[in-house]
Amino acid sequence: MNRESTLYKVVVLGVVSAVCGVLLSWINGITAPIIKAAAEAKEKANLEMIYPGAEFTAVETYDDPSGKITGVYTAEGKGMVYKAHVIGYSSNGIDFLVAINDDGTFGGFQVLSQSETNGFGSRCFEEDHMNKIRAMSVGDDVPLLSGATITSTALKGGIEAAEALFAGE
Amino acid sequence: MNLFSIFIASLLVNNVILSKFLGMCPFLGVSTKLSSAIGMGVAVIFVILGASVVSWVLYYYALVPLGLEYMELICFILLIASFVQFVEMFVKKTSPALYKSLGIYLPLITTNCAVLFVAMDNITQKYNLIETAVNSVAVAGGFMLMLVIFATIRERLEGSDMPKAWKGNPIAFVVAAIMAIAFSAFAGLV
Amino acid sequence: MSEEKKKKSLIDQLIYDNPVFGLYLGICSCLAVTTTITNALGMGLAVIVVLVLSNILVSLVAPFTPDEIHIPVYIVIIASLVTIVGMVMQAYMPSLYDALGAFIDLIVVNCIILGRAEAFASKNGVAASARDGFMMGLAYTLSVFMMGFIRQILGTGVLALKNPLTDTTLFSLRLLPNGFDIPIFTTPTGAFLVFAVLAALVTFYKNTKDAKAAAAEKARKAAEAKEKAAKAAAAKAAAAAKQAAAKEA
Amino acid sequence: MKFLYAILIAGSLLALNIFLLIANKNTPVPEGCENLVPDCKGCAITSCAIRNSYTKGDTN
Repeated sequence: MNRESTLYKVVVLGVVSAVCGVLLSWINGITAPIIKAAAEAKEKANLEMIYPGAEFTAVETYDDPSGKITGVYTAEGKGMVYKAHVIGYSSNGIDFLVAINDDGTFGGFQVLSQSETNGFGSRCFEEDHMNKIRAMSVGDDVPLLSGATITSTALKGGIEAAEALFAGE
Repeated sequence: MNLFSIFIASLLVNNVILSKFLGMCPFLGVSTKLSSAIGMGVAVIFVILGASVVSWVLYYYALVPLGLEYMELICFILLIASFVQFVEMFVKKTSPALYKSLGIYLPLITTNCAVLFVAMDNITQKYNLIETAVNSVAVAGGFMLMLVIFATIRERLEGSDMPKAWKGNPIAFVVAAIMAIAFSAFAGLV
Repeated sequence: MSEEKKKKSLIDQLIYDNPVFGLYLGICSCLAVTTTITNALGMGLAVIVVLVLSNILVSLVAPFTPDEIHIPVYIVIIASLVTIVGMVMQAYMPSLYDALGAFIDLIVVNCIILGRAEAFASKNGVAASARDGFMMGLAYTLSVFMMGFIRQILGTGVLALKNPLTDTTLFSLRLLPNGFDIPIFTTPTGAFLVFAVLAALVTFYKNTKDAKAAAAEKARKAAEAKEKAAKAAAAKAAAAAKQAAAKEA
Repeated sequence: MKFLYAILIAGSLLALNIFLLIANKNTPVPEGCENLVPDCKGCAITSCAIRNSYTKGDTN
């Protein structure tokens, strides 16, 4: 079976793809659970920040026309938590959690990741502006921040999408 | 995100070369003459569009049902290589003129970082098929736009005198830095 | 190549034919992930691991693969190695994996890996390929670390190294006073500028080295020419002396 | 069990790539463009080793 015959090539091809397939599945078998566990733990830690000690169940189906909501969780007896991703000034976008209590008032507001320009966009994530949002309730308009219009309007979009979902419940 | 904002975002705001640094190899090598820049640009548009759409279909109809998401990288790189081979063969067969202006750049595209990035970015952004096509064309358009702009600048650059150490690619990076400043004006557009 | 030229000194291998600033290989990832030295070292480590393993595997597989199909086979080997490194990193170093993002997967198209596999590993033994892979990986890591070092100090004023496994800050040094950091160095513009300066420095080092080698070469050739001329003159003198003796006799 | 599908997909894509690689190498270059190398100074940079092996493959 000389080296250039097609049969030899098929054998080499078979061996290489077999080894690579088996190796990958085996390694994936080991690492996948660890990755999943770490992701869930991180998610839970974020949710705990808003409603400490509450029981969270993920809501699978929700129709969100704006496409900004990336996760919805119900906290037993407390309210709903919405995870949103919006694009502000920087293209990596902003991820945040907003919680709405059953009675319509805001239960909490937590930013997970953002890379807005510091000095301008990042002013939206300082405590005083965040507290203004936390003091809101469904229906009143979201406070904007002069000098950080792009970022605050992006946040406004995300919060309104969450309110729409809450109202739609 | 509607289609138009995806298009503008990928074309100008997060341009594949200036804000994601992808496709730097062909950007440096090809962009000394305008005609070769345009030839490379069109070839890249064609390959990125085709490869991304085929990769998207393979991912959502073969890898996800079987739960083999981790095979994504191997399948995409093999798919892109095969697609480039197929396109080169097709161009060789159908039109010599097209091959003369376009075909010779095709083998270079196999190792182009931008093609693989776009194919995988469409998956991470969870685009549907139409958005994938629009995003691919926009990214490739951005790539070609940069190539053409850079070729015109670089043709003038050849004549100018500069310290020997800066000749060739180092000065190209300085020009790219200045263009990055210019393009950062688009940030926040979308 | 003469023996001396092949056994290049360590510095030459790391700087003279530096893969990133000299041959412009693998610049996509080098520009993107070097905002902090933790990312830079993480990326460098990943490239070293993939490069060494792929060189070893390629040098093992090369004798069996027919010439026509060796590229796809090498691509599959490198892609599986990169996927494995990506999975391990995502499992055990999640914060580093998020920071590097898609650039771990882009190691596959990084010209250093395939270039080295094709040019060196397929023709040499396992040990030589592994060592060569490690050297190239080290040169890449050095270049990426240099970029990260400069960009982090200028861009944020603080030099901080985080241990990716436990995500704790190993050390954090504030070098520039608070208001004096130049944030542009964390943006693409800064990346291009720092890369341009380093590439110019490497080219300058190369030019001076070549000039010195050329000068040495010229000097050696001049010495040889002088020596030949002297020998010829001596031979002519001896012939003249022999002729004179013959005339007397 | 899942790794069977993994092997199947990887193998078929690799086979596709090899088949196209060989088929592409055997299709004749249209007349008039035999020794057409992209006129770019730094093309060796763009494609690292692949470009050289292709041209080596075409010429010999």
